[in-house]
Amino acid sequence: SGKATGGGAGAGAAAGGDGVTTGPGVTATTITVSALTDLTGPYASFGKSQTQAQQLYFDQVNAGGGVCGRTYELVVRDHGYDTQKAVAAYTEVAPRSAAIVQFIGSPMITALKQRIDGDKLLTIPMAWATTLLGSRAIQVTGTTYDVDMINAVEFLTKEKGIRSGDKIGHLYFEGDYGESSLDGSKYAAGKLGLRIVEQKIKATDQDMSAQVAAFKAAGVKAVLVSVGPRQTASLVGVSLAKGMDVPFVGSNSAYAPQLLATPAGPALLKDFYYVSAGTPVSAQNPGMRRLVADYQAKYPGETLDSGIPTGWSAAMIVDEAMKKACAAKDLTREGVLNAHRSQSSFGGDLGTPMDFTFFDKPASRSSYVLKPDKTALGGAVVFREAAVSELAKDYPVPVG
Amino acid sequence: MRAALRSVARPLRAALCIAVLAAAVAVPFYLEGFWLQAGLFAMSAAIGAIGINLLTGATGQLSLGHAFFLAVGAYSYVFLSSDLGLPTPLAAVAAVIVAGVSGGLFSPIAGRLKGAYLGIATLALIFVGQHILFNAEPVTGGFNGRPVPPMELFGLVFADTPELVVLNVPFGSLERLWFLGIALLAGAAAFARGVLRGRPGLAMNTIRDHEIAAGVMGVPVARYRAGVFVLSSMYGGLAGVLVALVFQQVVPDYFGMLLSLDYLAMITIGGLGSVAGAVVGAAFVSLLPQLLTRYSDALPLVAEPGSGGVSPAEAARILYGAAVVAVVLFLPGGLAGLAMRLGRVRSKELRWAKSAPAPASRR
Amino acid sequence: MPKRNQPVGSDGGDGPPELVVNEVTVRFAGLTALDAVSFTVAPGSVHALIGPNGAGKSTCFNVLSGVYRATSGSVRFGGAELTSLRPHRVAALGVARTFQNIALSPHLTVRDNLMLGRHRLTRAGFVSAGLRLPSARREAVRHGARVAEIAEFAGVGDALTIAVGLLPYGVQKRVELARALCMEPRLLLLDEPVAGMNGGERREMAGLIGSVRESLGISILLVEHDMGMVMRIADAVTVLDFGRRIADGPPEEVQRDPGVIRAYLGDYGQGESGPGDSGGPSAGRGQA
Amino acid sequence: MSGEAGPGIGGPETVGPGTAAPGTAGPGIAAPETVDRRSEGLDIRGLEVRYGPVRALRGVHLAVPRGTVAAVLGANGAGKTTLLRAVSGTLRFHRGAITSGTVAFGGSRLDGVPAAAVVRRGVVQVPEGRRVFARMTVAENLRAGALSVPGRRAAAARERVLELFPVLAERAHQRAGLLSGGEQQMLAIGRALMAEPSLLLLDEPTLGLAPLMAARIADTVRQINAQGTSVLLVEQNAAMALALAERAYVLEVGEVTLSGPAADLAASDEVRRRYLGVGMPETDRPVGTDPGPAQQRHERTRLARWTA
Amino acid sequence: MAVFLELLVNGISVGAVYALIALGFVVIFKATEVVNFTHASLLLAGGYAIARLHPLIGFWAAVAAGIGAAALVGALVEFLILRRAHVGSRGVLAIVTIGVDILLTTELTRRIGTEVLALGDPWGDRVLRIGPVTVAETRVVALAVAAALIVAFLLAFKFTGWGVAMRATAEDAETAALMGVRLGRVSLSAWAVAGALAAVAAMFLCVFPTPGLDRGTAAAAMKAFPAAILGGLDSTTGALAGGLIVGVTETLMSGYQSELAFLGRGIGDAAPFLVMIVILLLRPSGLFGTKEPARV
Ligand SMILES: Nc1ncnc2c1ncn2[C@@H]1O[C@H](COP(=O)(O)OP(=O)(O)OP(=O)(O)O)[C@@H](O)[C@H]1O
Ligand SMILES: Nc1ncnc2c1ncn2[C@@H]1O[C@H](COP(=O)(O)OP(=O)(O)OP(=O)(O)O)[C@@H](O)[C@H]1O
Ligand SMILES: [Mg+2]
Ligand SMILES: [Mg+2]
Repeated sequence: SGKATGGGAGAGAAAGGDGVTTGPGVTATTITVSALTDLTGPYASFGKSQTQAQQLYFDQVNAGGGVCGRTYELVVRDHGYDTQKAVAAYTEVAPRSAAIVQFIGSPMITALKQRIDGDKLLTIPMAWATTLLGSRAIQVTGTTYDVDMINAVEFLTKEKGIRSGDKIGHLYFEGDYGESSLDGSKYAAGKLGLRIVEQKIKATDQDMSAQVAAFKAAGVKAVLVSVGPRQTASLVGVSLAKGMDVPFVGSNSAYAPQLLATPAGPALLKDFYYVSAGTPVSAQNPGMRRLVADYQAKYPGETLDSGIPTGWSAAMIVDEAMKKACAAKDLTREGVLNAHRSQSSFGGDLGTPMDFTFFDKPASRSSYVLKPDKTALGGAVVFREAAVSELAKDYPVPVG
Repeated sequence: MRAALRSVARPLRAALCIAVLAAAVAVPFYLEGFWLQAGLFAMSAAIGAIGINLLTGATGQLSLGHAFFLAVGAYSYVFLSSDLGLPTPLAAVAAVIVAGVSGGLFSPIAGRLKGAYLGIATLALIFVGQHILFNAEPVTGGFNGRPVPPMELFGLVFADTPELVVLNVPFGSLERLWFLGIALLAGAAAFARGVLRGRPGLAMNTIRDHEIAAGVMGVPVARYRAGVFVLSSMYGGLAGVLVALVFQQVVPDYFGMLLSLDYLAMITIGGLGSVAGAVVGAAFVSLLPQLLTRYSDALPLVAEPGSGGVSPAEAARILYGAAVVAVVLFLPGGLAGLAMRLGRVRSKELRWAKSAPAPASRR
Repeated sequence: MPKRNQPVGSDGGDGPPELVVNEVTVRFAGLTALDAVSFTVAPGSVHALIGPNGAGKSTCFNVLSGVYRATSGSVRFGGAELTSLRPHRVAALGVARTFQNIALSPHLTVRDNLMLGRHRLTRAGFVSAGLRLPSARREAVRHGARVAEIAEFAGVGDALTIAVGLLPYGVQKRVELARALCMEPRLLLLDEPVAGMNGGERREMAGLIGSVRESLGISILLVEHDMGMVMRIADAVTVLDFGRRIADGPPEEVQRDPGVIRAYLGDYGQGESGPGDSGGPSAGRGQA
Repeated sequence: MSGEAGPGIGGPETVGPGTAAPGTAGPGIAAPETVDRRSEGLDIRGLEVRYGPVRALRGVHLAVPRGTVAAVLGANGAGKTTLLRAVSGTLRFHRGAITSGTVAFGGSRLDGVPAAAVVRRGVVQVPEGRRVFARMTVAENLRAGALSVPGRRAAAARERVLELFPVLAERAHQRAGLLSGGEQQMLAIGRALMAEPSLLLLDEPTLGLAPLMAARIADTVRQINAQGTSVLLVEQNAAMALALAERAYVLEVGEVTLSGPAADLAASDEVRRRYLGVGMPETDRPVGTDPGPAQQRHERTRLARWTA
Repeated sequence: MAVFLELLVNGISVGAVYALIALGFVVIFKATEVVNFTHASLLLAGGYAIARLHPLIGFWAAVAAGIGAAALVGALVEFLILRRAHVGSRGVLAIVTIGVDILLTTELTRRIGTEVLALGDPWGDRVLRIGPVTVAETRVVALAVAAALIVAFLLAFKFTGWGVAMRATAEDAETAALMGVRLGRVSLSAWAVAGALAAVAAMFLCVFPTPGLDRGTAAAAMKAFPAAILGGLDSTTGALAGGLIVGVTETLMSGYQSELAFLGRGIGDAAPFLVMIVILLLRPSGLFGTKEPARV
């Protein structure tokens, strides 16, 4: 029976007519890349813009003749943030994919980490927990949540007059996102002699009154926010209403432009910032301009959010790896990984420069500080240019 | 005349069983990983479903907490084997027992509450369980869970390594687990059947139908309720162990409320109170979404992912919901009931699902 | 997991002990359903418990079978004090009962309903049943045979494979009796066994109860409003009214007792169709 | 079968299959009455009822003229309850249906009419086996009985019911499920009377009632009948039923095998033997009754003791 | 102390919303003895209608329309599905409602997509200051409305024919029909009412302090389960009590989570269920629930 099971790097590796050794997912004419995304679950909005951006990217590459004489084929599987479905989808697509350009949901990725490693399948997770570091096949893009938070804390001390001895609140989600953010804030706080007041919540919590009350009681001077947009809105809104007028700094996923339309909009515009390694879509550099233009052309009327550049650059990373691998005439999974890991300064207009040569540290440590803005595309503008904070520079990242 | 039916039915049954078994053995040689994995999920689900069917179907005790016991099983297996270093088969058995014990700890509730009240009381298990899974990091590994040590039975490791090739088919973890799954499911089903057909089954059904009468006829009602609850938790635990072996990594998110609801859906779709029903329903519920996701591209009326419109996953959900409703509306007794009626072999566990006729209701 | 309650058949052979109800009182919010009621059921006798509706007869049964807790008083059956026992413990002592409102599992077959009666005499638990251990198998066969025998005796022999719910009421009543017999009781409590039956059927049921007593020699406590039947088969009668005992003794005496007539019988036989007596004449009288 | 006027209406007594005609013969009812009756009271013609495969009634003709009491006798499983269900429109609750024949009351058809509508036409049934609303109080049960009549009248009806069954007044705020069997029976009847029926269907009203109370019910039936309510009475207590009714019908395995003036039936040996249980020789078995297991020669058989 | 008060008041204020949701469960349970899992999606439906309509026809009209819409959905669910399900056990019906919920929720979340929809309510983010304590105006209104509705239903169930008919039907449909109860209408009205209640609850659920309606909103319905149960599934009073208990427990537990860190952080979500368990141990049918009359 000619059945193929997943697993086993280079399973069925063969030399194509053009002298390029190929692995799973690569035929003489196509390179199959997969996106395991969430289009129906909690991260649907994010997943949607990412997937569309990546579709756009590969269409453009294919239009330009593809890579290595082959065209890309993007297989999209929507797991709706359900572990079992994600694992099933991975088992299905992995054997016939050359890379995974997008994998949303760190519980799912964590569940599959071993297998991804075993399959040597280049995977770009759309989650930035330190737990995802330490695997050669998995490439966490940009900064990790904790690095972002460190930069955030430093931003507070530099520009918002937080000084040693002050208390700052940290509202965070149960789970990888919230808890690795907390690692960062704790580290920074420790270094700067600040006290962190923790408030942990679940993604299903809607009303932050209790948390605000607790922060207020503790007398925090600022609040870090590593939760979802809903909770951010509630937090900021309630705080102001209750007369707790302090700066808020959120992680990348804490903000969504949709919020500006809600009653919490004004509050967010007042004194809320968020840190991200990704350049906001409103950035005025040529690369971003073009991307936005193309995107709006292809998907008119769709909301513009950070998912677009993120997805785009993820696709670009894979594409680069393929190009390099092609040059080395080796499109096996091993070859693709080698090619990928050989890039030391991957950069562009869409995010802070990244170094892929190691995989036990975040690829970048510098993050922008962004500020909501009604008028701007994607609802946010750069408030402070990307920078690596002193603290972040020599922060020992907990791995795995 | 029923006897006659049976005597016809028996050889038929036997033949059928053999055919099914043969097919089951052949599968790993022909189908690829995705299918094996889907199958394994289905088997695990079936085991769990049989368990909750003993509770909800046969004894009339609603439970929304089944996922919790899967979690207990899965995590205990991991903990016992990797932290306490038990040999994996032993760890598996122990895990099932732990699940049973945790079910037993709940018996003050399980023994006293009925119907809706018990159902929602068991919700507590889910939420408290999730809380523990996320917070008891030393044991559970917190949010990112823990890797699952592969089962090792008589020197055979249920993992991809060491490589193993049977009839020039590479036998990875899935292929190997397949057989384990088959064995476990068969065992679990046979056991449940025995229970339902035997003395305990009658007691359970009577508790469901007339609690006081059951007591007066000598059935220790509370103890039985608790007992069945324990048994069904053990089934849950076993399902948990199997699913953990398939996942190779346990993560807390999986064992949430949706899973519990799925189990209820399974036994309803399949047919309340019957083993066959549980199995059929489990297969249906756990395979449907995976298939729809897989063939999303091929499906009519389902839009390309990300392009708006009804996405595959949504289509899957909708079909799933519709199936639950449709079965109850049009197939009293569930899919299994249908099969029974087609095969004109009626099984006693199934009857109650059809509503009681007149003279019974002289209340 | 449930364990067996009693050594199998330990109480099968030997004759039944005496049932002594002593000063039993049952109060519910507001009302006293039983008020210091005492009576004694002699071994092997048929003892009738009669009284107006709401007098406390079923309550008394519920106390005897452990469904209600007595507020005070004692019920001794042989060596055991019943008032402190839960229903299944009482059953374990060989006390079986039928219910005023049929309490069978409508969806189970007659056989399964009867097999439940064997619960206290069988031992197969989850494990042995699940693993179909030989012991469990043998047990099932043995007791299955006895169940068939009893069904035959109770006249439901050829209904064994029918779902109880589909049977007419009268037959269900018989099934209830059969289920009680399947417990191999030493004391049988019958709550209105012939309610809802016509003359012929009443006569048959009466006969059946009679032959139970003859062939098994067990004690029977009977609640019944059909005086004809009570007079026909009871050895002793206790009369309750508003939870109090107003008379006690052999049927004839009780029947003559003015208190009983006032509280319960009224113009005895009015609209009454006890087998044998009073049926025809009363019909005639009605015509007038 | 259903079309032409079956013997059940006209003739003094019907000779059903397998039944010997009783000796006595009562006066027949003339045709014109039949006509007028059809417009007036309850009129059932050629009724057949099935529960799925089970045929519970077959070619039943039965009439209850306005202001009269008719009794239906029959062994267990004969189809008495089914008959009442067919009238009150509750067959569908038991997966049963009228497969042919008609049921008419006051000139308009009842078959196929939903139960609630039947009640609004003044036909009220006391269901078999009490069926009180266990979780509601006695008062609320009575209230439920009066749902189909305006408030003022309900209050009056309540008065009557409570004086008829004083115990219900005592227990007004107790939950019906906790009442004794007989008390529940009284409640069930009282609840039906709340609706001020013009045709009352009673299914074994004296079931589980003490002799005194049974007599009380009998009187009640006479009373309400005197006030113009027609009554269709299913009663195992044949003596009482025959005493109350002008006309009686005997059902056997779903067929009317005997009908005529109650007095005549009460006099017939057949009825006396089988339904009054009078002078029934031990050996003799009722013929043609429900072929089900009901009748067995148990008086003969003895049960051996169980030895472990 | 001030903190405690603040938390307490906040707890009560969210409790009010939970109570409203729980009331919906209770109405259905009283009328049909079904545990209604569809309630979550009824919430969503009501909220969605309001959110979509208020820009066009203004808030109050939108609320009215939303209530109507949700009532309609509820009625349809009853008419198209539950009425046609002839099953023995209420448990099975509960499972049907799960199926229906999946259907509705999927469709609604698909429509809501990635938006966060504001309801355009008049209260905005105004808060009342009572000494040291502040509480959102929306919540004060919610509490008032909840109390009013609950009293209304308490009376309705006890004293109106509708209420009696409903309870009768729940207990024994056939006999209810023999009382002249039009079964169809009764359960239809029950579901319509439940829908309407859901819409009202949704209105308060999606305004300040929460940013608005989005696909996650329905999750809040989960919290109403322990509320309904510990109050007693068939007791309107219980719904109120339960809602408040859940709200307060949750708020206090999360407010004091730093002090309670040893229980693990985020205990706030598990706590209500623990309370529920304790109460059920003491009173198996909830605080105000009526327990089955058990006699033979
Ligand atoms: N669980 C209970 N709670 C409250 N009252 C009860 C309970 N059980 C019985 N009662 C009351 O106690 C009294 C006696 O009830 P019981 O059932 O013993 O009467 P009974 O003698 O069996 O009458 P019947 O002949 O009608 O069955 C009745 O008035 C009844 O209302
Ligand atoms: N729901 C049902 N499904 C199938 N058969 C039924 C159903 N209800 C009644 N029957 C059958 O219909 C026949 C008539 O039943 P019915 O209840 O009308 O008898 P009955 O005269 O009322 O008996 P009883 O005196 O016991 O009340 C019986 O043989 C019974 O088995
Ligand atoms: Mg009684
Ligand atoms: Mg009947």
